[in-house]
Amino acid sequence: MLGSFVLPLILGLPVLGAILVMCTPKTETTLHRGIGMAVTLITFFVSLLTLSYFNPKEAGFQLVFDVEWIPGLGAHFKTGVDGISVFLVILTTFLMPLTLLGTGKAIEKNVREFIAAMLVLETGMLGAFVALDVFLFYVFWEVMLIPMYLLIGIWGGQRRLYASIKFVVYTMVGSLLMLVAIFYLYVQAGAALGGYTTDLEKLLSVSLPYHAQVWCFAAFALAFAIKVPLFPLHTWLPDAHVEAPTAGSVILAGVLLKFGIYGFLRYAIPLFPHGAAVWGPAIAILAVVGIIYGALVAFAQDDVKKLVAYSSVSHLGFCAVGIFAMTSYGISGSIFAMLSHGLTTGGLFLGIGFLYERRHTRRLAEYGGIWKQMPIFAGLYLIIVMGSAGLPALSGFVGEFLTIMGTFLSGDPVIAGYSLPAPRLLGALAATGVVLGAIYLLWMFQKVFFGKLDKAKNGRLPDLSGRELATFLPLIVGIFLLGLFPRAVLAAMEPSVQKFSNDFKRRVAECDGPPHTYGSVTCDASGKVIESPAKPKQVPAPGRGSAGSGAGSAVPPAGAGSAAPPAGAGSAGSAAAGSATAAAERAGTTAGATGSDAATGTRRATP
Amino acid sequence: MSNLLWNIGYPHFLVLAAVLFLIGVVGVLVRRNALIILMSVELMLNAANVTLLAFSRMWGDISAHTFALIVIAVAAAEASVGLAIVVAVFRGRHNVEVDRLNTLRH
Amino acid sequence: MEQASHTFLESSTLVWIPLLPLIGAFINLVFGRRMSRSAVYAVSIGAVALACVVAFAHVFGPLLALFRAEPETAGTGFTQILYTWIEVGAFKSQLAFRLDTLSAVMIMIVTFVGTLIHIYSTGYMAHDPRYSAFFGYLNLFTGSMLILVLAANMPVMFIGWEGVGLCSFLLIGFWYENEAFATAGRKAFVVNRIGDFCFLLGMFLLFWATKTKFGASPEFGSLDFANLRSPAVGPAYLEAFWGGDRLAAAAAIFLFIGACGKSAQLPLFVWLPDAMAGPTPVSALIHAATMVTAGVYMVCRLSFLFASSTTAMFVVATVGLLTALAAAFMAFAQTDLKKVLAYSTVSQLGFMFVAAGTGNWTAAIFHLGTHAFFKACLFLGAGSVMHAMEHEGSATPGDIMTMGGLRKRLPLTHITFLISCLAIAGIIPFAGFFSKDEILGGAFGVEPPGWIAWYGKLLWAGLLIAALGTAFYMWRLYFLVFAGDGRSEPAKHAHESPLTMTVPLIILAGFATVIGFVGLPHFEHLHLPHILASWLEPAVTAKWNPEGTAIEGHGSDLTTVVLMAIALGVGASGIAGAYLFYGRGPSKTVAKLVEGGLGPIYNASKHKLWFDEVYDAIIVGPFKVLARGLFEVVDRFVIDTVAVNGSAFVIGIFGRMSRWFQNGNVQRYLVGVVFGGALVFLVTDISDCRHAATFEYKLVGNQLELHAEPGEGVEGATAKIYWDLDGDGEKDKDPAKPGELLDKRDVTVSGYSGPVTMWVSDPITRKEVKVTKTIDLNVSKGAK
Amino acid sequence: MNFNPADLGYLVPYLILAVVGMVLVLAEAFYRGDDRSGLATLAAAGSFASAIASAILYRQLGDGAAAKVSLLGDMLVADRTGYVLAALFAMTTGFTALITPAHQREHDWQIGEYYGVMLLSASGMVMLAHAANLVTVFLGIETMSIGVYVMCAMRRRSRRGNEAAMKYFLIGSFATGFLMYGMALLYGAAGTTKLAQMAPLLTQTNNPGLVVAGGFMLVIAFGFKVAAVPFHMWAPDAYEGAPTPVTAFMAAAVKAAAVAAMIRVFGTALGGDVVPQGILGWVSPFAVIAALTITIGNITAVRQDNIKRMLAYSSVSHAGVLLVGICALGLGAPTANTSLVYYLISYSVTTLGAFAIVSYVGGRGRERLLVDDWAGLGSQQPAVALAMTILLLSFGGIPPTGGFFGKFYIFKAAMEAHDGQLLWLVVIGVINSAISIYYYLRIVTAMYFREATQPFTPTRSSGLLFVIAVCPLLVLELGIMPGWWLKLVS
Repeated sequence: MLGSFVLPLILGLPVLGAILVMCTPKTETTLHRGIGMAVTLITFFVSLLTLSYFNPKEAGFQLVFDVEWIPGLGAHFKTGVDGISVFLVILTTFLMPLTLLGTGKAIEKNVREFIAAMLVLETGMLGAFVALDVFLFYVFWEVMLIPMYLLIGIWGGQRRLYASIKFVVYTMVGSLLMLVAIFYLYVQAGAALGGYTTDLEKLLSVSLPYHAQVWCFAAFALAFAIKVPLFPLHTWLPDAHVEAPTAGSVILAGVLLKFGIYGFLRYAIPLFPHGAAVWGPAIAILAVVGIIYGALVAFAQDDVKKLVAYSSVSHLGFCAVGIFAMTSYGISGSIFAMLSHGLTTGGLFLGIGFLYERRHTRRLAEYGGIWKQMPIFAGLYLIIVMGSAGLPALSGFVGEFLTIMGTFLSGDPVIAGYSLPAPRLLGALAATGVVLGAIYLLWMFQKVFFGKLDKAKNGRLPDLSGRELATFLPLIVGIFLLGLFPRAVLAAMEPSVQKFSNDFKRRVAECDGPPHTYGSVTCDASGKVIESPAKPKQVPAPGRGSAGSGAGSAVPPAGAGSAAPPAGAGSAGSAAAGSATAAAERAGTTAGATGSDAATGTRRATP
Repeated sequence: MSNLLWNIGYPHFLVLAAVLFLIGVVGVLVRRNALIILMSVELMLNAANVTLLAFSRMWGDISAHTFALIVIAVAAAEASVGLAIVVAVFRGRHNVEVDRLNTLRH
Repeated sequence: MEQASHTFLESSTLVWIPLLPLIGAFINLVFGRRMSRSAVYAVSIGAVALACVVAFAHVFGPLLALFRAEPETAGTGFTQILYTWIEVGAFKSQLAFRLDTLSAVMIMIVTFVGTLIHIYSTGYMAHDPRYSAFFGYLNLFTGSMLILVLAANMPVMFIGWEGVGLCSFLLIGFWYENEAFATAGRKAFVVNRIGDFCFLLGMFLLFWATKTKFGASPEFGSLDFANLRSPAVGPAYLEAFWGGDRLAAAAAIFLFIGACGKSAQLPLFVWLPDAMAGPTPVSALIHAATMVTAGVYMVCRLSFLFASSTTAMFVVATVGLLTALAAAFMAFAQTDLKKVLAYSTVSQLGFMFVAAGTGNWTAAIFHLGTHAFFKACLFLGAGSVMHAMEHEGSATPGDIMTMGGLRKRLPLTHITFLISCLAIAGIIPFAGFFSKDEILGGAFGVEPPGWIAWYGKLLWAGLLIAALGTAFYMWRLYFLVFAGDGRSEPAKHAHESPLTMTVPLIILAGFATVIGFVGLPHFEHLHLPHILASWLEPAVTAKWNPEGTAIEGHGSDLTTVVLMAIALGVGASGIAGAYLFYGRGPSKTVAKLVEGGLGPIYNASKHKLWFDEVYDAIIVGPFKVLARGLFEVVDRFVIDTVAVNGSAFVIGIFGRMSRWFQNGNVQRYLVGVVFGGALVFLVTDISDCRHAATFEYKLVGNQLELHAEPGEGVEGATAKIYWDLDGDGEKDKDPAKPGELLDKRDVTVSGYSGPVTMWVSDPITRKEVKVTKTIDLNVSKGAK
Repeated sequence: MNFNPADLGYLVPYLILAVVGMVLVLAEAFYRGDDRSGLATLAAAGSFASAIASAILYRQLGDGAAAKVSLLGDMLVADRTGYVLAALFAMTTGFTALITPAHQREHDWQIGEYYGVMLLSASGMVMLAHAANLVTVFLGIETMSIGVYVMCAMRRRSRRGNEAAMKYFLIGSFATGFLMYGMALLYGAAGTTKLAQMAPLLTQTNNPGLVVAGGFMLVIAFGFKVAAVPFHMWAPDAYEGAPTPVTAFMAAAVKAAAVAAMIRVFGTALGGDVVPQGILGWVSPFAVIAALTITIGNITAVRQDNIKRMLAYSSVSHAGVLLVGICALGLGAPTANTSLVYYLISYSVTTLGAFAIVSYVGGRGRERLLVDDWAGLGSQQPAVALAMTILLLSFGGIPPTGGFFGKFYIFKAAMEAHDGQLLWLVVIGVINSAISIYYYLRIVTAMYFREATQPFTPTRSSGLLFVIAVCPLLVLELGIMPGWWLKLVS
């Protein structure tokens, strides 16, 4: 169908634009900016086609485009969107032209390279969103990295060298471990499917051994947690934000951070559901810590950009905890929160950019009383701030509301026995982010816009120019639309979200716990196996070495050889898989381990 | 005892070769003069030759003889190149003590 | 649910009531700076007035008719569903408005008082350059407030709930150039947010409890008041939740904390006194008449929920009482005109919450209404006074110590102020008398299940003291401002305010006089009409819980009369006392007392019991320190310095080490080679690489235990290990997984002797190793 | 073993190189003047001719990886791997020939024998590519090495050059000793020098001690040749001291040829694809060595300020990655062979390009070997800087470059290795690529993020620019469309 060519088209357009720009003479800066605007705008309008082709009732991938790429590897160039990714694509293409418009002439040196980098970056991001092939995803994932690194390093601030290197190395460490997990999955899947492939949908049909899932998920989670960024892994973000040029910050906050959450949704959790079940609570707790921690630390900043950067840590915490609540509210909420965060935080950074171009400082102390000087700017910025602070009827609220509610209701109904620990408490703690958000955002707003206009330099600031206004208004319209009519978006993502949680449920239930878990075997005289009841678990979990003894103690007396031992609560093979209650699933981890070396094939002694 | 001494068999050749080889290695490690080091290397190669021949005798397989001859030829070529380099170095700094060659480091 | 379904009456015009002011706000905020004053006035006043008309039309038109026809139906009234706002999974929230008898009262008060205050503001803000913004905010506020009261479900209510918070932030900080004012605005918003945080939790609890109770897709969506109220849901509130108490308790208490934030109750009242930084009309409209009463409204709106848990009711009543007392006490020593009024507002709100806490919903709304009028009147009067003082160039227009004798200078203001003071002091026949008396009576008579028997009496006694205090400090205020002679030049030459300001005063005063008669006291023998009670009856619950006993607050006629008399006496004595001390200006005796033993008490009152100081010490301060500390210690030091740069440093160390080896001496390299090579071979276990696949077996009794040694560290995982345990040369099937082969590390066979074969096969390299051993039980006893 | 003239037909690539090499050496004798670019052209032409010959023969070989022709009585074997590698070596030689004249001109060491020697040593490499017998392995290695010793010392006037040559020679010959002795021991254990027949004999040998000792010797010897830790220490010195084109040749071609020899020896003779799960016992030490090599190579490179040294250490770490592939081969990973060949291709191209740019940036009198010397290259020579960036990204293994895919494929093979035993090795490998990113980006940072101190006076020559232009494009092609290359040997 025709629609399937839209995605490759929006992937190709920016690259072509980049090549085109690089072909133009170096001095024609206006031409470069023009080309940049034109290309991004075209890309945006083309990307709107995805919405028109997109069928909101359908849960699976749509607009799928699939050609074989590396036959030797089974890698495909496969792209497609579902309810989860389609809006993120639109968000990306929507933010791009605004960013370029907002940047305006702030970038003087190497404009050509700047535009090219932005366009390549756009392709990278879009590609990572629409890739349906693990290998392809990884390639785009890395492709994103370099332009961003150059953006920070070339057009960045004072400590740009440190920040850019930190950004890259941080991200690489995570993504390379993810690569190992991809190898493992790839090879295992190759063995299981009888042929190598990196096609995501095929890989999803493979269920790795329990421990493998736990480790692979950990590897993926590290990569994504760094991108999100989750609490202890976030320190690259403030540096990157502060040093990056406005455009960089906007894209970084608006789109790049989303890949952490998106990665969890699209790859980590569906591929390794057991890993998710094991690590999920920990990640959720980290996310809640991040919500509070980010807010607190944001309050301690005296640099506006840093403050907003930490606010991102806090906001993305909502998204993360929403996902690992594994409730449809939480998941939809966190996707919605990503969209809203893209608009609001993008707006916040753009506004800071506008101020910075006028005053060339980001220190809160340098401002004050700006409202008097720039009332329009102040008013619009207040709307964005309020949207970010989650004022109802603005975009921020819906996301926060749903994610917190999802957390609050986690494990109700029980999805495959998965639930967050103390969901009410976690929900309440996450909700404190609402209060803290108001505290630091309003504090920032007051420091910048309220008070006396006592700094001489602030006396002559002009209010927003037409260009800047044109940058702000679409964002604000978007914030209002998302806030007032969120259902349009939520309904479109509902089927995919349902599918997501159903798959999670099913696949956690069907896997048979840790490896080497055996039921006991009972044979009749002819040696045919007649039945296989599960074996009660009283065996402690020894290593492989003491396997023999473990098995020995587990064997019923010879006389009762044929009499089947009573079926106990078994993670014994598929016995447990059927009844997936919270208890059994948690037990599954330990009981599985104990069962891991118990095997009894009993048969009557031949006289 | 006397058996071991007087009934010469393959083990003797092998042990001899091993000893030669060790001497060569130690020579390379401890001597400072490039020329001596070259000689020690030759010693190592010849130890290899002895081993080859011993084994070829053991297996009754002639091919190893040709191998040994080739090794000798190659060793000669190598030695000549080595000497040339030594000369070149000597031109530069009027000594061939290898432990003085340490401008390239770290 | 059933109830909701058959009483669902549509209305297609409700939305205009909140929408009109919002449109006005939009026009004023966007184009206002290019519009003339008159245009701005016209738009804003027009918007509110029109909304007022629409509101009254709705109330006295269809709703009244409905009420006449079938009163209980008026409890759910008319609903307008615009569209579905949020819908995820089982959660559904529509953007819906509902006009029932309860919200009717509110919208009338809001729009009417609002209109008056808009008009008043035209005079008051006549000289302010940012008038358009001001009126824009006022409209925005009115709109949000109307959304709040008309909301048909809690999320929509939350829109208004936070919207009014935003407006009060903007209006308190209206003169943002004064850092203190701006901070006051921020404080208001943040403290409100703390309340809203609990409001959210309350919502979640309610949704959690009720989401399964009504059908697949409830008609009104989740958290709709009608649905929450439907009998189908009732049992959910009674489920044991915390320590055996009902879920209602948890939800209600969280929601009530939200109300505390909005309605300035202990311990969240601290923002209201500072809120007086805003322009006086704002104080009148937002911080006296409407917004602060939102909490009371919400409690009455959810009466069925609160009534389901007497614990929650106990909390509500107690907090209300404490607030009433504390605020009254704090008001004594204030010397700022508006501050006094602010504390009296807090105190009066306490009264309302006591009423709500004793299930006396009518009284709560009643007092809310009367208070709206006389307190608005008082504030506007104060505004007029300060306007006059300011006009004469007073530096501290609000300082009552510099006033005095204004009754001659500002006659109209004086009269209206006097009336309102009488009203608030509860002197018959002014409005305050009836409402306050009803609260007292209700508190006296109430005996909820699970309460200590005499607790109602205690509340009553407490309220009496508060009432005494109220009368005293209000009249202290009155005497200091109007009685005696001017104590400063401005006071001597003050002039009456323009008509735009005085006319609203007069109207409000008029209402403050007569509005009380909508709720005449309840007597068994002579039946006085209590219009309000019968009007509200369908909207609020009359039972302690869905299947519980009726709420009964009325004593015998005698009691009622006695109580009335006592209340009246208390009010009068309060006034008398005030006259005694302050009849002729500031009181020497008080000054003496303060010099003497009462100093500490005076200071306690003046510094509102040091609430702000305490909060600074135990919350705000630590918060700042914590934030800073986390940033410096955790972020800067632990993560960045130690973890990140630390690892880089360690790598650097290794780099140095290898540089030491690399010292240029070729022979050191060679030595490194030899020893390095030797080391490599020592650390690598060659034998491991040489051992091929096999399996061990041992005998326990006649159990033959087989254990696979696949070699090459196959512990790893993937290698499959198949067995032939019955000597048929075939790989055995795994009984646990039908159709698959038996794939295990360890197998136990009982009493089998013969050939045992093991296959180790690697699924990836597709290589298979086969090992067969023949075991004879008799020979190999104990063999290993 | 009787001589069959028809076999020579399969050896045309080898013969071309050898003959042209000798011709060049002779030609020098009759050459006047300083300019030797004519010889360079001839050398390049000869190498490319040989490469083309390999391609043609490859096609004639017929498809199917099984296609094997044993030549000269099992001395050599003509198979796909052999021809692909032969072509690679020839191309590398050709490129080196193209980048040399400029360097000779700028740093006046115009010596004609250089080209002859280079081609002769290249012929040794081709012999290694086809080697099927310990004898040919030895001959190949020696032919190659001796040639490179000479090339290293060619720049007579430079003391550093001589020192580098000396060190390289000493250690190389030391290694030869080990190599030869190891071969002797293996011969003792197996009784034959034919690689194809050794493996089964070795597994059934009744004195495995010989096998282990022989393996030990060979591991050390080849460890030297590929500069694996702890046998790597000569590499940085030799690379730094040698003239840049020679360094390129050493890093790209010599290392690749050594790996080719390892594929033959360890892959065929010592188990690899014959004996299951490398039970001959050389895999574990190699795994440890590989881990050490990757890690120490990277960690040391982090602290280097001299770009040639930095690249030397980076090539050490790449040798580690190649060893991972060898271990995978030893543990019978199906795709190990393919992955190794692919990695060699992308690695050689990248290395050549990088060193070409190094010799381009350094002009007469100033070689600009320090990272700081490269500051501002991005603004003054954007094209070259871009090329360098691409190559560095390929080194660092960032998509979409050949380097990334090569690593990916090698590590994938390692994961396939028997029962995922090499997982830990893969983890170490990828963590190290994160470290390596750091120092590769140091160069990018210098080029783009910092301002130039003084204008660049680069070495301009058409051949050089050609290589600089081709290599990055090739690297990108390798990364984006690797399928075709994979089919070559699988």
